[in-house]
Amino acid sequence: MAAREFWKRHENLYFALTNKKVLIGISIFTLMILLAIFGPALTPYSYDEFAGEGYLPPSKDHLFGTTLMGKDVFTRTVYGLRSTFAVGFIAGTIATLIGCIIGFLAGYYGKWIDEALMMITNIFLVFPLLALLIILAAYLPYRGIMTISIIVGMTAWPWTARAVRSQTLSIKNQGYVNLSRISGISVFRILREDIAANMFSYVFMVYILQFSGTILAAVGLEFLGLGPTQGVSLGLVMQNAVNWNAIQLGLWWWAILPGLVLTILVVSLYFINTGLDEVFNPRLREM
Amino acid sequence: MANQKQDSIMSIQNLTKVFKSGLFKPEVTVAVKDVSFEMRPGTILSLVGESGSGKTTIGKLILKLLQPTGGKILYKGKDITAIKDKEGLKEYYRRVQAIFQDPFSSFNPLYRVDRVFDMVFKSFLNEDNKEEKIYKALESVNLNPERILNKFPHQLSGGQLQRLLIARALLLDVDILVADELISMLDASTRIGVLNLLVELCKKNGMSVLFITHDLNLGYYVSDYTLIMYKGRLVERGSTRKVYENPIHPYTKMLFNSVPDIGKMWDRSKEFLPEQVVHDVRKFYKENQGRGFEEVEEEHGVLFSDTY
Amino acid sequence: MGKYLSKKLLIYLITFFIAVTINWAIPRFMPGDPISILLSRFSGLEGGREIIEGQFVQSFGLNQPLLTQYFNFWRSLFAGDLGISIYVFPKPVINVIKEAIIYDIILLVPAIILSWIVGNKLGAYSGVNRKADNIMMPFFYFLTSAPYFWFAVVVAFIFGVKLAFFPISNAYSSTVQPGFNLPFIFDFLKHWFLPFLTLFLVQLGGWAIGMRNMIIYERSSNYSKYMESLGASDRLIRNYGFRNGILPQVTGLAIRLGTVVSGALLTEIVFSYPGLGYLMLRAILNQDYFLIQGCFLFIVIMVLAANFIVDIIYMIIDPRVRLSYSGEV
Amino acid sequence: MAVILVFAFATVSLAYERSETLVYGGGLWGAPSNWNPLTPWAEVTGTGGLVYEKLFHYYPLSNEYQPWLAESGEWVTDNTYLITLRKGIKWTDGEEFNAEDVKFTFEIAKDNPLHYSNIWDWLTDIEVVDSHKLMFIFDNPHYQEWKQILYDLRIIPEHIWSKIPADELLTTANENPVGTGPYMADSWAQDRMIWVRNEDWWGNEVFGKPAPKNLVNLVVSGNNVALGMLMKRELDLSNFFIPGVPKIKDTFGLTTWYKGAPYMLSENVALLFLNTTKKPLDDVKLRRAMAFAINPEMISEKVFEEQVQVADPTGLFGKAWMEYHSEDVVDEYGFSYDPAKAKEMLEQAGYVDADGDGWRDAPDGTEMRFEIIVPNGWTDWMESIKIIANNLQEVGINAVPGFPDYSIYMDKIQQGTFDMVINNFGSSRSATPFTYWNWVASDEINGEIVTDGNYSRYDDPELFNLIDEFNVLQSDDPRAMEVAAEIQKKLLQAMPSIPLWYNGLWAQSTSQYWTNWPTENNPEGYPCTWAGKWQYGSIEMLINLKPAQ
Repeated sequence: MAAREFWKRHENLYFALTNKKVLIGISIFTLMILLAIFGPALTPYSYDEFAGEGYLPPSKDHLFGTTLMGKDVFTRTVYGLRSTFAVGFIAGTIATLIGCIIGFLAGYYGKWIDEALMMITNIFLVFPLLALLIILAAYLPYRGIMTISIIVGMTAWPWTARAVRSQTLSIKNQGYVNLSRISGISVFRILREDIAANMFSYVFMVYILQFSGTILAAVGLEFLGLGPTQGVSLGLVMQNAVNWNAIQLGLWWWAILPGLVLTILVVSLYFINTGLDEVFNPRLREM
Repeated sequence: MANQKQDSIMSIQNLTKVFKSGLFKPEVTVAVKDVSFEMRPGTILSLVGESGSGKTTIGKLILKLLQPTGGKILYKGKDITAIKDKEGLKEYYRRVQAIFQDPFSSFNPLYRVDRVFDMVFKSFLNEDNKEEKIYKALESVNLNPERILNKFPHQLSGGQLQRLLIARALLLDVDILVADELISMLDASTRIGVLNLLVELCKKNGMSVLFITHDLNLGYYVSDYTLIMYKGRLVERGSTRKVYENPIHPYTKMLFNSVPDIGKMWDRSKEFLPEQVVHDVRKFYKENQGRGFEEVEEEHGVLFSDTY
Repeated sequence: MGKYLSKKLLIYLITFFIAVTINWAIPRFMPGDPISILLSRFSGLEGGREIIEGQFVQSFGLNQPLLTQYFNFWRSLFAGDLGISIYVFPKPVINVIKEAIIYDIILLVPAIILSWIVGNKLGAYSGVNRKADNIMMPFFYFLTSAPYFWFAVVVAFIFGVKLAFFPISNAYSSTVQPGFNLPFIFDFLKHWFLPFLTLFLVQLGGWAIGMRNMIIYERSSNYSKYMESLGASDRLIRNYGFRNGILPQVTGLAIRLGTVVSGALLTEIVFSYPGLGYLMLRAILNQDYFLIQGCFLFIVIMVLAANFIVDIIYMIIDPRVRLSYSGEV
Repeated sequence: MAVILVFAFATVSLAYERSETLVYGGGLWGAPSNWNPLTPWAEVTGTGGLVYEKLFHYYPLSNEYQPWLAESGEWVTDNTYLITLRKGIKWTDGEEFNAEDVKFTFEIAKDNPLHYSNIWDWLTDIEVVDSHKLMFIFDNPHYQEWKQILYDLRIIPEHIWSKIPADELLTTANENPVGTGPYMADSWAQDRMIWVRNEDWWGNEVFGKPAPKNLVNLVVSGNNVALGMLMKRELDLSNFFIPGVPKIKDTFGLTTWYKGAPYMLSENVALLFLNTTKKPLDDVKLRRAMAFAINPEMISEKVFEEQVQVADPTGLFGKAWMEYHSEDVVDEYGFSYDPAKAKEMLEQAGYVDADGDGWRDAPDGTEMRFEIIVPNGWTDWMESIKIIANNLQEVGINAVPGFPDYSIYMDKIQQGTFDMVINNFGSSRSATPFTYWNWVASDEINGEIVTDGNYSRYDDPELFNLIDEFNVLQSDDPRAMEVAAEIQKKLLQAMPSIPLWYNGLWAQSTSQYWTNWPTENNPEGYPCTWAGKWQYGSIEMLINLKPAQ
């Protein structure tokens, strides 16, 4: 009985956990996180160590094969995954926070605040961000994961701001907000139950998209050689592969597998996002 | 129909609402300008006009969802803009309620539909016999409580949701009810029932209803008084019969001309040309320059010129 | 109508202004000095380098006050002078860029337009056909999740190395004679195809997903339900949905232009395709500040121009925008 | 689209017959844009060599000078050098080449700031004896430097360059280069430079006619592209370091200088510079211990797949330099990979782990932590310093690799804010070890920035004097041998920089269109198309090439 009560109260959670897309997405995502956390402990090598012969295709000893110099690609991938997660979390959070704050302020207060903030947002929005990132990154002497995350985060927020603004705007003008007001509900409760609660799912999904978006942006930078100047990252592994002729020499495991892991990670995030969309927008759920 | 003239319960005086937007060159939209009318207990006022004419804005102003730019709204003689404290607001909403245009958006999708009743009970009503009261209210709008309660909004149809809102309004014994495009979501059979219910409540409880609509026929069917809005202005006002039988303002005339036959659906294809109306109205105002809003007969006023 | 455009133009102008200012400021306030870089790999006779360095500092105007440098920057910008490239010294940056930008255009324009059209069609189909949806959706997600350059690597490996159907670098073979003749055009298209395919496919997923979701939303919307209740045909409702869905997709196109251009940069790098992206990488690797600046500026201009075109298209196909900004409401 | 294509290519017509054309890449890094012989660091490779010729060519493999524009050259007195020019040489515009052109080439640097203007610090006068004879009169002849100038300086036509305004000397692109050489600039596009054979070249009768009618120098963006093109035989010659070549060279029929390891000739030496102005790197004992700790063998094997050779402790290589190589000095002061010995040396010098954190500390107890830097993106060097850092860590020295961007790398080198850095910018093969020593132990270390080598900022006036002395000694002077040994000894004793490996003269060729490439067994010519190196025998390679059947 208690359990039933619980699911009744947390119906969205129930729907989320029974949504196939969310389940698949979360499983893969969890797997990736586990891989990033425990992967390094699972492999006997370190990412820059000459783990064996060069040019080895995937095998039991080297799951993803070895590089031309004999480094273990799997080890490099799981270490790279770590930094990718770090960038996703930090940059995604920064971008979502900035986007939400600006979007909410613009949408909620409207008038000139809205105009001014949206002007800034639109400017950022038409800016080709990768080019801006390249310019920024190119002139920063040493770049850590934190620097990269901040740069990426600071440039990834505009679409979030716009989306959150329109969401705020639409929720603000929803009939149920008015209905709550004329039902004598306190402003605080309206903010919480009518606005925040309806925004939450949206913001959460925005966060997921930002997570994947910032990962992709960061990997792009890394691929250009503008990633962290220390350590290993997925983009760097792929850049290395291209620079060391992995494609021409037929070392497909080196050129393709790390990117495949990344792509699967991003796909899992999209799955979670779409699944949650169905959960939070019950109209889609019935499809 | 109300025969004896009663004291007004709400008096709208020179109400004006201006929206501003734009950072560098603010765009000013005058949504409502210099509108005055009275609401009396037991009467239904229909507020008729095309979309964008300012009728919904008036409803929101009355509900204190918007702040007027100018003019006054007196409820029982007191200016409602002065109501600022929580208790005062509660007291006001206890007596002034609304049914909104879009039933879908009137429900928070995250909660069951029961929430609208819960809120009302928590704020305004004695929780004794709560369930019984809700059942009664639902039944009076032809809803089966068993099949409605505990559902999420998306699981119900627009008509059901709208009737839920009416039921909610019924629970409260209100003085003023703003009904914005009340029956747009209902099918023809329910429509009549709901309208009749509204009229009945109005007469029985002495409730005053502001019936906002763009549908002249509906207005004619339910209302005692009719207000015609055009571009933010109240252009004609009076007892429904007088306005309908003897429209004077060119916009009102145009409205009636374009309705071929009372009792049939409004045929959209015969809608008038906006340019024609603008032209006619301008001409009318010019001819009557210097005149303002004047009573042409008892309980029938017309805006002769907007430049008085 | 004019108001809508002028508002957009204002935003573009401000963006451009900021871009130019950033462009000017960054190399001047960041470590590393372009002249020193220009000469860094030069080992000549003893002391020869200082002599030359002084010459360059003067001719690049780097010894003037910052504000003067800033105004000069604008002045020469309007004169079409973006400075002299270090990497391909002493070629004017503007000429280097002009030669590269043609490749971007022939790569980007068809890729964007085709993927937009095909993506929307597929998405619309996916939105109404559950069976197709189940098969195509994961594929679309995969496409839209793949980093541009990784996808390029995959395409290069499969079609270029394994199957060896297409070349994987350069814009045309070193063995053909460039010119307007059939063998060259054929060769050119062969080189063009893989980068194009990459850009086309990677974007396809995004458009398809967008349109699919739009269609589903539209179909569950009130008026669709209303139309359904009135007995409108499925086809009619679908067409309605498509028409309503296409507008946000145009906006989406504007929003994503920046990403697409950026993505094209990475794709060009994988295929050594001599457009702006590839040029920019070379400029970065060679620390050619002036060329980096020039590339950045042109990428900004390209994105702004493309946005503006999309705006105009949007205005033409959406009567609401047309009306609401001409004061005819 | 067709319109765009026409627009893009209508301006250039690049017709050539593939079987008569040599296609190569590796020395051209961007769209051809500069044929100015006065800015050799920026010129399209071949400008010096194919168009503008030098007085002499120098063959590094045999260590011989080949008179080129000059017929002969000799020191007639201690401070007078007489050059006799070949007769009958014409500039490609038809003007005759004579002694005035040579004189002008030198004197333009007297009046304008050019990269060789410093010659005039020790050159006094140039006398034109007759139309084909010149006397160079020095007040302090730098014999060794002069050796390099003879084959490095591009001789330019007076009748053209005297008309160019002074302020344009460095910035003119010189799009119509007029030289005396075997090739002329034909046309160029964004991605290629095309040279066409000069059928009237004076050398056709002297040396033979270069085989390819056209030279197509492609802009190849990187080694991966080069490899792809070699595999498809699109390139006849590539001058890239290409990972994987040892693995696939036989499969794809690639020719390299040596059939097996080390595959490539050596071209320059990569050194690890230790910043001697930083504590505790000012301690020679620490520096010498490090030299024993590093394993260049592993770098050669892992990073370069044995395409490079481990450096001699003196850093010297090649016939010209090795003539001065002192076995005795190496026996006594040399080093080799020996971690046990490195540890022992560190212990003795007091470098022990005082605070127990696992890393050795300086004798005064301060913690040591070093950063080794190379530019970000220079992938082979990046991998190399990872190995070096590991090697040092294995003997207890806390060293980490760092990959700043190139501009920062240069900045740190020039400002002296680095700990350790790999560099090879001035260590290229030449006719005299003076160029190497003058770079690796340059005395120009007291300015605000250091740009001319000796990044270690190792300050030893005695060493500087020795190098200067070597410069003013004739090569056959017995004293030169002594000075050279002394220089090697000092460098090894003080160890301000550690020679690690010889970067290769990367060259891979295919035989689809051309054969008879210069190799170990056919050492005629020099397979190099890099800027400034054509005089080492690349022209001879062109002459010796044979069309494939």
